[in-house]
Amino acid sequence: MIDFGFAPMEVSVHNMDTADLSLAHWINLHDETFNHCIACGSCAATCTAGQFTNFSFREVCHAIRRGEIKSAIDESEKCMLCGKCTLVCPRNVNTRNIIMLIRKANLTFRP
Amino acid sequence: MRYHPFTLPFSIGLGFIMLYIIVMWTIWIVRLSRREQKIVWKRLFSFRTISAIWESIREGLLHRNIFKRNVLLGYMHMSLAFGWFMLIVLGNLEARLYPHGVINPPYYPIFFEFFRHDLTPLHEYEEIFTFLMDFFLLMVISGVSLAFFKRFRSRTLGMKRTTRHILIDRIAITALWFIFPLRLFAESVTAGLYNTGHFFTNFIGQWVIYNLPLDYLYYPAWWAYSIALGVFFITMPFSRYMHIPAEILLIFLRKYGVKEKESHSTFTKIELSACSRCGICIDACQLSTSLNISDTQPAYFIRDLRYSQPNERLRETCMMCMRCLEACPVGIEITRIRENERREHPLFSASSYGYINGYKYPKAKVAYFAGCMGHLTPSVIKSTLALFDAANVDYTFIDKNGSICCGRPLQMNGQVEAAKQLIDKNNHLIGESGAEVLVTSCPICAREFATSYHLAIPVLHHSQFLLELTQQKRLNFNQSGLKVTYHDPCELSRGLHITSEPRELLQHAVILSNGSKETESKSLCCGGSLGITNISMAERNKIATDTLNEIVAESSSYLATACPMCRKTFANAQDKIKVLDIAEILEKNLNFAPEKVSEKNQSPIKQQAVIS
Amino acid sequence: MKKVAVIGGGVTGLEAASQLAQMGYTVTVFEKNSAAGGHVSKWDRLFPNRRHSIEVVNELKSYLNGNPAIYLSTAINKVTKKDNRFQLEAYNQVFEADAVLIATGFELFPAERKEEYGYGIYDNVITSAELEGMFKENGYPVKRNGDKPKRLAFIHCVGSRDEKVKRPYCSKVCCVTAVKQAIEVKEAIPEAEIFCLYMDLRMFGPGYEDLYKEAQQKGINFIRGRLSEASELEGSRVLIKTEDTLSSKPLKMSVDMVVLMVGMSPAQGTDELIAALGLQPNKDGFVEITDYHLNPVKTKVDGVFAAGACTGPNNITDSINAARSAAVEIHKYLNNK
Amino acid sequence: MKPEGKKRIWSEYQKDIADDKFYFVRSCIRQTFFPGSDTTFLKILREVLGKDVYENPDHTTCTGIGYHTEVVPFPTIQTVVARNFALMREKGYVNYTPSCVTSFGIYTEILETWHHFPEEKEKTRGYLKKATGREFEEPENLAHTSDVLYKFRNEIAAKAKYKLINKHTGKPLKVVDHIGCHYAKMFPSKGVGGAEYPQVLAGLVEAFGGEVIDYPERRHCCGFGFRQYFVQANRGYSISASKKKFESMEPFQPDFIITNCPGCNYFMDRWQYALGEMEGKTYGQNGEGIPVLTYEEVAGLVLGFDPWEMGMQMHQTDVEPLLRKMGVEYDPDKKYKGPNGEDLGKPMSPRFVKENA
Repeated sequence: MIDFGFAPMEVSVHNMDTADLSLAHWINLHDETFNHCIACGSCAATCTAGQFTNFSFREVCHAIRRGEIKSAIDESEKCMLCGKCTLVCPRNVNTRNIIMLIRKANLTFRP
Repeated sequence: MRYHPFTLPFSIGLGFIMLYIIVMWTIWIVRLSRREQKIVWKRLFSFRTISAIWESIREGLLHRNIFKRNVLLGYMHMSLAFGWFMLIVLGNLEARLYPHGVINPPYYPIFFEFFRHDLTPLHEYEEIFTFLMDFFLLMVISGVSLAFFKRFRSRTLGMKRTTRHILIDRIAITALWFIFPLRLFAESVTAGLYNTGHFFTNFIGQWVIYNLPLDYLYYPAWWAYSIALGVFFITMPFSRYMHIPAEILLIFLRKYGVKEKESHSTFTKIELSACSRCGICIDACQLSTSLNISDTQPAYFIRDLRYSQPNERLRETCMMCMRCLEACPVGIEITRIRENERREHPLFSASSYGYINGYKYPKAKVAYFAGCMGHLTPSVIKSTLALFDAANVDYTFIDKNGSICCGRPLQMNGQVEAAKQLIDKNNHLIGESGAEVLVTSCPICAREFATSYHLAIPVLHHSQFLLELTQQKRLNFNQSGLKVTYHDPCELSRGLHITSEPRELLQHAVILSNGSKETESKSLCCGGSLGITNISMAERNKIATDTLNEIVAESSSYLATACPMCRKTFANAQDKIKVLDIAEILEKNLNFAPEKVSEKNQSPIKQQAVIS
Repeated sequence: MKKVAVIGGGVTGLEAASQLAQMGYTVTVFEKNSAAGGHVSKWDRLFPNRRHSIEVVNELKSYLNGNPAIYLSTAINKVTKKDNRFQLEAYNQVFEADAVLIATGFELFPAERKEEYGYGIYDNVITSAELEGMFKENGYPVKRNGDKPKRLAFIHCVGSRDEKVKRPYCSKVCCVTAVKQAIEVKEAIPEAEIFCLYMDLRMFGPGYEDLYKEAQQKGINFIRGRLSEASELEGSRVLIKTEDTLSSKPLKMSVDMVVLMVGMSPAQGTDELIAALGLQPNKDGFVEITDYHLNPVKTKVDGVFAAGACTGPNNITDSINAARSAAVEIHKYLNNK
Repeated sequence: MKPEGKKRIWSEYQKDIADDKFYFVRSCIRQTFFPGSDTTFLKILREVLGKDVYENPDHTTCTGIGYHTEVVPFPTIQTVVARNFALMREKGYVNYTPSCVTSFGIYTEILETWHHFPEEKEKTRGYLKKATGREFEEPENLAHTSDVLYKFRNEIAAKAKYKLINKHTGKPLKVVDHIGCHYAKMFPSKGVGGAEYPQVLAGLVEAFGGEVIDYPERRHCCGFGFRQYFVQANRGYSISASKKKFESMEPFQPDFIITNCPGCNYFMDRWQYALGEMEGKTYGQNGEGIPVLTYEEVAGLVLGFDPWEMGMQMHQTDVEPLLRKMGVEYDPDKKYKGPNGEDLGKPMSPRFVKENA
């Protein structure tokens, strides 16, 4: 191969035809509130961990819905499990349970 | 005659169970840690032993704790345990009144009625003994009847739900239930033939003699009785009835100071065996009473843990509110065991929270820590700080710009390695702040600070601190005359045993009125629990409203609580009653004494808090 | 007996006519199509409770018992006012009335104007109205080749909130319609994967938000982003591209069918109709109302009233309310004259 | 696909194209890379169609590349464009016919600007007068050279020697039409068929018997964004864009690509080689590349022109597979021979994209 000093970039697009949604389905199977999210961001705004880092529960869930399993699982570890998000979520998404499910997925789903 | 082959099933069973108990006790004791063994030896010849004996009698035979819960239920347990015990003791004594003398084979007193009819007593108290034997047999039979009745109408005995037993328990319980009716029958048949009984057995014997062919039933009756005993003994080690020997050992070890550690130990094995699956924990559990989740309570969790591994659902479906712990007649450290079991399943790594490294708390004298949940109830923070101001406390709101979680939620969910990172960081930062006392309005944090941190300074819940200020006359309140129900948060009441301070404090401003007995150490959980993740918000709300319906006295204007999470959970669940934190109620009724105000005006330097 | 002319025989026109007739006026409804009922009669079921629209239409039609009378296939070309009397011209006929209610409703946005979406070009790009037709006919959507689609995308805001096609306004009903239709497709074809591409979900009415949550529970996926372009793939599948704005990343996927949630556009001809009276459309092209708060059916011209979707996007409830409001206002006007 | 839908759209985007007296303006880069195409255009118009095409040696670049890379300011480019217009009028022509799509976009943009902001035109008038002493008038007709061939597509087809049909299978050749971004994306009404479903090349292909394939990324840029390609650090973006197109068209197995833009032609041709060398990946059939032709080359082939005379050996992606499919009579030995038979030297072969397989 010739090195021309440049190369095609990684494709930065969600391709829903190839996205691995197995984790999303698995979580939904165990907690249907996963689907109830309206992406309002209350969880991320109130997040104790979010004061110190860019952790966002909403983004983690979103990444799972787009098949970005590895980054979502890695990111989920920043959660302190404090439960503020559960108390503020307007759609009663069982946020802590979903974090626990994602952490459990770390043992089984991690690609 | 001193022998008959029908005694064999009993003798084999007894031999087996005695051997088993000796072996198990030895194994357990040998496997205790060196330190535990040391304290046991050290304390063996002390008052603790006497105390343990008394407790064994009190709880093992008389079942005082269960009596306290429900008289009929207590009687049922007592009649079986104490009644049987008395039958054994009296039987032994009685047998010694007869010519064969002091040394008897073990089966002899048990089947004494069989052997007795051709003997002449040596003693004038024979009449009393036969009476007592009949009396206690009647007692046991009444207990068995109640136990049988309980299977169908448990509510009469104060139990909404009873344990659903596994096969081995069903076999053992059936054997147990058969022992006494069979004994009664065998003794009655004998009494019918030989008039050896007293009011009970003779009475039945007379009835039997006219109705049944006694000669044919005589030996089969004794055989059946012996077999029932044998079956019971053989099944005992593998069934719930292992709790009988295990509980005795447990009581002694506990008295000597052995307890659960941060992971499962030999002591855990003893505790697991000491659970009789009586099912009292099921009714104590609000998951059962409010949500109909009645298969994850300690009776089942401990059972599965004893035999193998509880599944994930069993392990996780618990609010960790400790009501079962409070209710358990055996005093098994259920919540601790469950937490330890959760620890076996770490989900977070030990390097999750690198991002908090740069964070700092400001310098402080009296450090006020609102905690995560506290930040969701700013009115609690505002009122607390207003009270501090009124009392001229030189405080610093150390997590004003954000808390690092205390680690309790992670810990409750078994994520101990992860929690440790937060604990270490907070511990260091609080130490660095130079605080002399740490006050928090969150019982969750308070419990964690008090039990998992190694802080060199006192940790106070704000109710304790405010009470102290009030006692020092640095705070004055107007009595509003309003009636208020106080709700004990789990972590505060059962976790830290703080129940009187909030009440004493509140009474300065309001009149307390409780609508329920489920208070203080028995208080009901709000449902907001951080110890559970797998119930929905609707289910949490159901628990919250059930709790409010139970505890709020009709005359109450407010529900007072002392935990930001309880406050939020109750407030989110309903609109009927306003929920306020203690601090909020107190601030409303704050009375600035005139001299206080002038003092404040004169001296801008705040007084230093004096906390013992 | 005073006469009222109602132009338009959709829900608004029929309801207003019925109310006015009950008040004792002689009412005539002019409907340019060959049947009354307007757009609603082409719909299968209605949000939020998925009632069959035929029930609503039949009930409204049942009021037509001589008074009100209806002229079908009668398009009014011009209305003129002379001494407080109105003359309505249709073909060669002239009708007279003491008051006129404009209830000409709306037209569906012509989806082919969003060229990049490929409506009318790609086999399996259809409009929400066509999907309703499929529900009516089969109970489920069908691809052009007759198969059931297994993966569908609903595209919100087609011809709404889009200055490029001169529809800067929100059509109000498309969000909830999309959600309703998505649920219906999911029920008809349980294995179907359904995606809604939305900008905002404007679930303003009673039961609408519940419908949205029901859709979420049924596993319908919501992606926030406007369709940028669609392309046809082999097998007449459609590749759609959007930005997943919640993650600030482009997103693409292929689907079997694209449903364009076409918005409400001003009905053609209404401008010309009202021009002779000196009325102008508002900036969005709908009939201008003088007081949107206190008198939302009154126009600049005395005796001319406008109600329903000719004044702007409306749902059925709004239209019925406006129709009744118009009846009251017309009554007041005719009594004070 | 519903053809009637496309036809409806096409009917909405038809433009006026002059039918004679063309003032021809060259493309900066194409006359370097594919000089034969310009020659072919002139040959077709003059010799085959008998049209009057004037080419003024004094005309200059439009400075479009400089403008788009923000090197040339707007007043400057307006003045340069005005000069070119002035040169045309001086020679008595009114139909401006640039062969570059970027230039076509520039001219369109400037004419639109002058239409909406007449003061800009007046200022430009002043600049041009000051700089060159010239006066200018706007052209009466502005058409890209591909527009012109589109207009005469049926006349050309009538004189065709070959059709865009696979000689071996008898089926129409599958053709990817790629339209330069600046042709109609900025002003859809100025392109034949508009921006979404351009007809300009599709019309040619269909007239010549081929079949246009509609692949998902057909609207995507070829990758020659000036700011991307001209800065080496950004070239990854450039080649990524091309790769995206090739990946999208690959499943349709196109026989060749036709473009109307000098840059696109160059990039889609050369990047196939570069991608082959970088990743070992080829997009055509049998490990070959997909030949990338200009519209003049396609018209020329159809008319029976000699491919080597049209300079088709200048393509880095070999065109011979296409020639064989079409059944074009050509002499492979003359591929690298000059007009007088002199040896031009054979370039090195690419390692991955197969040649002449």
